[in-house]
Amino acid sequence: MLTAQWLYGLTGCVVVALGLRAALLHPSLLQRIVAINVMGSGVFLVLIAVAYRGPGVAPDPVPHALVLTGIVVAVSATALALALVRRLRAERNDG
Amino acid sequence: MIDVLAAVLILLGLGFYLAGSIGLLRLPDLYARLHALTKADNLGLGLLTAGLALHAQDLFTSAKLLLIWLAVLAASAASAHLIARHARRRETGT
Amino acid sequence: MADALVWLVALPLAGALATLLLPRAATAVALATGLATGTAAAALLYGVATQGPLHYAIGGWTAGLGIALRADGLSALLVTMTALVVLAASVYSSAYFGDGSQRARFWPLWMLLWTALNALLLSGDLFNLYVTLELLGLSAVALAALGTTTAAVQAALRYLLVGLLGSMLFLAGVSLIYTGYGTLDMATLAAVVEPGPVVWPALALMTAGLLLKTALFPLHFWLPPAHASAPAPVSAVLSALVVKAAFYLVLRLWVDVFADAVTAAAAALLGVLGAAAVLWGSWRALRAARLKLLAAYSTVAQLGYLFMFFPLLHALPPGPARDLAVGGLVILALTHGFAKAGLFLAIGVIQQRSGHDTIGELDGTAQRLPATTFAIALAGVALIGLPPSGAFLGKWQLLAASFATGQWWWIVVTAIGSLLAAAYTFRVLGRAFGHRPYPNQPVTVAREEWPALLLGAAAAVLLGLAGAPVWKLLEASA
Amino acid sequence: MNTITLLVFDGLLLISIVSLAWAALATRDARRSVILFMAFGLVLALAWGRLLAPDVALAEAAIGAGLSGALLLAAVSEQPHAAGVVRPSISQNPGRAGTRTAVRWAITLLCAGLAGILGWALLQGLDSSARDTLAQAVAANLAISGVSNPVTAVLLNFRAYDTLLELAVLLTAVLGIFALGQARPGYQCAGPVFDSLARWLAPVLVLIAGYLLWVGAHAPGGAFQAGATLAAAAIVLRLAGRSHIGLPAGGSLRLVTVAGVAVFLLVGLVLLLLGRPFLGYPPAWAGALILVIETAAMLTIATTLVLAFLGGRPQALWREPGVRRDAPPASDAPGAAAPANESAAPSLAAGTQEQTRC
Amino acid sequence: MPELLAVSALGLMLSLFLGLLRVLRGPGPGDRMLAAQLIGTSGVGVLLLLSVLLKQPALIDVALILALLAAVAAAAFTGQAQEASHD
Repeated sequence: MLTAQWLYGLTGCVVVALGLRAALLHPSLLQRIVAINVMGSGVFLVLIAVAYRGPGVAPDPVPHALVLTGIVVAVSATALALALVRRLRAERNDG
Repeated sequence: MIDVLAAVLILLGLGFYLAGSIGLLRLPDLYARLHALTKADNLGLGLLTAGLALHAQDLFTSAKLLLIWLAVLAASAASAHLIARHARRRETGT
Repeated sequence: MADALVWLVALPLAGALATLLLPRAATAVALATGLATGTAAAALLYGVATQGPLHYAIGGWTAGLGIALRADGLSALLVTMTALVVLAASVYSSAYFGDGSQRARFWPLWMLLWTALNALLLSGDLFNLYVTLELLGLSAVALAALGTTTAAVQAALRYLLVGLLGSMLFLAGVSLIYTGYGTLDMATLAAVVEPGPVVWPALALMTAGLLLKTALFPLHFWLPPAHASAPAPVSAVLSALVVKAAFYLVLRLWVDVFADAVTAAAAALLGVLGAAAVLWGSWRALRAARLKLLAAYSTVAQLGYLFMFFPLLHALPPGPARDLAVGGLVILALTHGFAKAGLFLAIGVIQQRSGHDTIGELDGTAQRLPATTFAIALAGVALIGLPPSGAFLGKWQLLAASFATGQWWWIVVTAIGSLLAAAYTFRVLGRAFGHRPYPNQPVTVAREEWPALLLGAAAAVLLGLAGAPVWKLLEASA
Repeated sequence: MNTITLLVFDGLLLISIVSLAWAALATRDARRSVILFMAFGLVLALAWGRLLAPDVALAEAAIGAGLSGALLLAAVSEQPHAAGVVRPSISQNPGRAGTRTAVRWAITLLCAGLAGILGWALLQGLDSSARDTLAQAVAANLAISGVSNPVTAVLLNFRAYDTLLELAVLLTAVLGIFALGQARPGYQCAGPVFDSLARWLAPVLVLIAGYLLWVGAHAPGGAFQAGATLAAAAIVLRLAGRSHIGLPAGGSLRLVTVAGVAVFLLVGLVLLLLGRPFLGYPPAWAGALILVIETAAMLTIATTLVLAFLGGRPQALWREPGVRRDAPPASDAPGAAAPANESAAPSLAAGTQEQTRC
Repeated sequence: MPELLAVSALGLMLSLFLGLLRVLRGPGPGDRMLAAQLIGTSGVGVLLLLSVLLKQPALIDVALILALLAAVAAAAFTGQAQEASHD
């Protein structure tokens, strides 16, 4: 096991937990959306750390591809969630 | 010879960076910090990219490095302007 | 025949694009591609019945490097149910959305939802499942938000956040699996997985995410508002199919891929949560003021029954008794799918004709909308589990397995749940048959009433008779 | 880099990551949270670079630190007060303060436990030996994949099906956004300084997008990074207060929106009908087919991201059946009133009003 | 030369870290945005050095994207701040 692997991997785990906590507890909707993004980044950190094979060695490309897919999916979901927040705000202002 | 020059440029750049960030931390108000930061951006990165361009000895890479410097230069000028204007508006309360 | 696996995903996806490009002809295009997808589903069912489990290597790459699609009896049955329910709801939707622009927004998302359901049921790869879960979640949320009220938007937002959280937990589990085993292919994994410190947390994370999505008590809080405020055909599909897709994944992981790593205590925990869902959901359904809310809480309860099978399946040794229990579980899931979809469509008819769905003011509905009231009665028969409905067979197997394993407490829960289901069904029917001094003319709205009626009949009668073929199919492809 | 330097470097980077994540989520000020989140994305991009994942670093730089931030900032801007809309909570809001504190603690403990278990399982998993099989399989088949960048090979050949569905996810999101209402009114023009910046920034971004698309076959880059960069070009123009940001109108906009999924699906199905597996490119054609798919995907991704940034239907560009010409525009976005003229030039109505304020 | 580059990368990381402190401390949104920009410029520098140190020429492209998008972030920030001040 490489130092960088577990160092970055464990950091990823901490980031996941931070994100999860805020996603469950934060009072603001917008920041819950941020929290879920942070949580996703934590998972990505774990995946990229797992793919690492040491300096000068080609890393495992499969997790890299998975993370790229994950980033695009995350930004789609974020955009939809923000549009819902916006609509909700408009409805509240009308009513 | 080129390597020495590159090393000097990079170290100088680093110095400006650190000066800029310490200024950002220690200076009393936003405008002074704004001033400090533009130094770091413009000169620190400029010297760094110059050093790396000497080191690279590849025209395409050097061109990209130049573009990076220009982009940061422009972005920093524009955003410093915008941030200052924004802060001024907040102060005058419009 | 294995090509059907690809077509089941490609056809609805192509349909989504076509309805988007031809907004004026969207309804016709959607129904046409829907029929084609239905044909593919039938081909898949036939293929699995005659040739056993099917699999398709996308791109021709070996499983692991590429992604494989897989279908066994369970997924083939669920794909078929999905096709029938979506088709019925499509016919209903073609008359439901009066506003042209609303209709144009509905069809592409509807076809994307179908794509997601089929892709999820057929996927053989853990990360691909994450993508399908997100596709399913986003399309479901977008459809739920088509219900234009503030409540609908608010419920949709909460639904989205919960769904995203669930997917993230699932993805975290998938990452752990990849760390430990270096593969995402479920068939490969099933052969190499062993209980231990990697598999347990991974399975726990994936399951937690899926339980959030399938709304198992106490993670059900988001479901009633979301399902009760969406447009009727959307509610039907959300309740009948979308939560069940997440349930299917739990079943697939616990009984199939990670079967060796499941412990008795974990299975018992799922069973207990299921039992709590049955009691709590049925009770809230009984107390609900609105029909849609009643139907939504009933979904929470009915999913509980499915989870009560887990401790039984774990306790039963492989053999005919266990196969019977699995069959019972599948029939129960199918019956609920048809019944709940029919119920929501029928409620939609009532809501549109009388402008509300308050249970206390349903008097005269039976006189005015006889066919719809009959559809509700059929769905009720299936929800209670009276013979000859499929649910009767399913619950019978639940009881039999409880006896066989000596876990008698599930019998008590099932009995109470069924009594409560009877109570809430008769509460609605009693109101609907209530007399109104000046009844309106009876109305028949064919395109909206027939789908509900057929779905109700399928649940209450057909599935009860189809028990034997279902068992045979599951056995042939086990 | 020697071990000690590397360790100090890693330490600083990781402390930055954790403290930025913590700070972004601890504050109640939404705007501060978003700024911190953008900084978080930037630092993550460094981490990806450090872990030899330049493809991911590119995507993070363009999407994570750039576009997500722009999306979130646009959302914050509409929020009158920083603390923002409170509720609805995911967890049911317990009524009493005592219970609430207990719930907070319980969830905090749960998350701490989760981090512990996750970390422990990760360490166990990293010890196992079977992990390299897939990487070797990718390397062994790289020669017949049509591209020499292994990440692109995985994304567009070996696991192309994932990417197809991912494009469907993007499409779903934008359709969902469109169903929710009209595009938000445009920004004020950001002033002459930014305007002159935008004048050369946008073309450079377009150029870089093309470069990233082309280079993706053999080096880090590809459709996603290129699409995000292209989208950034349009967003720069939008932020500068331009009304023409390069989006097509009417049927063409619909075509571009579906092009990514459509071309991908079409290639897959044509191959199927020709007797090959679905998405099974013949090795000789793989490179060309991947480039075609990536080009379409790039255009679609860029369009989708721009549309997502607009936050709703651009009324003048996206016409729907059943909306009468003379119907009054919906009230949810007053700045986006559609011109009644069907043959109006492809302009983004949102923004034109704003421009007059400059 | 690699030692020098490594030390410089560390120095830039330190500069980034100091910027981080200012981001966390604020006090105003302008300060934070300014500090975020310092983080960005330092990040660009770190990436450039890493690209040489780790022999990853593609990291120069990453730095390029970051540099080009830095202005977008600032404009988005100030643009929305102006809108908010109208309310």
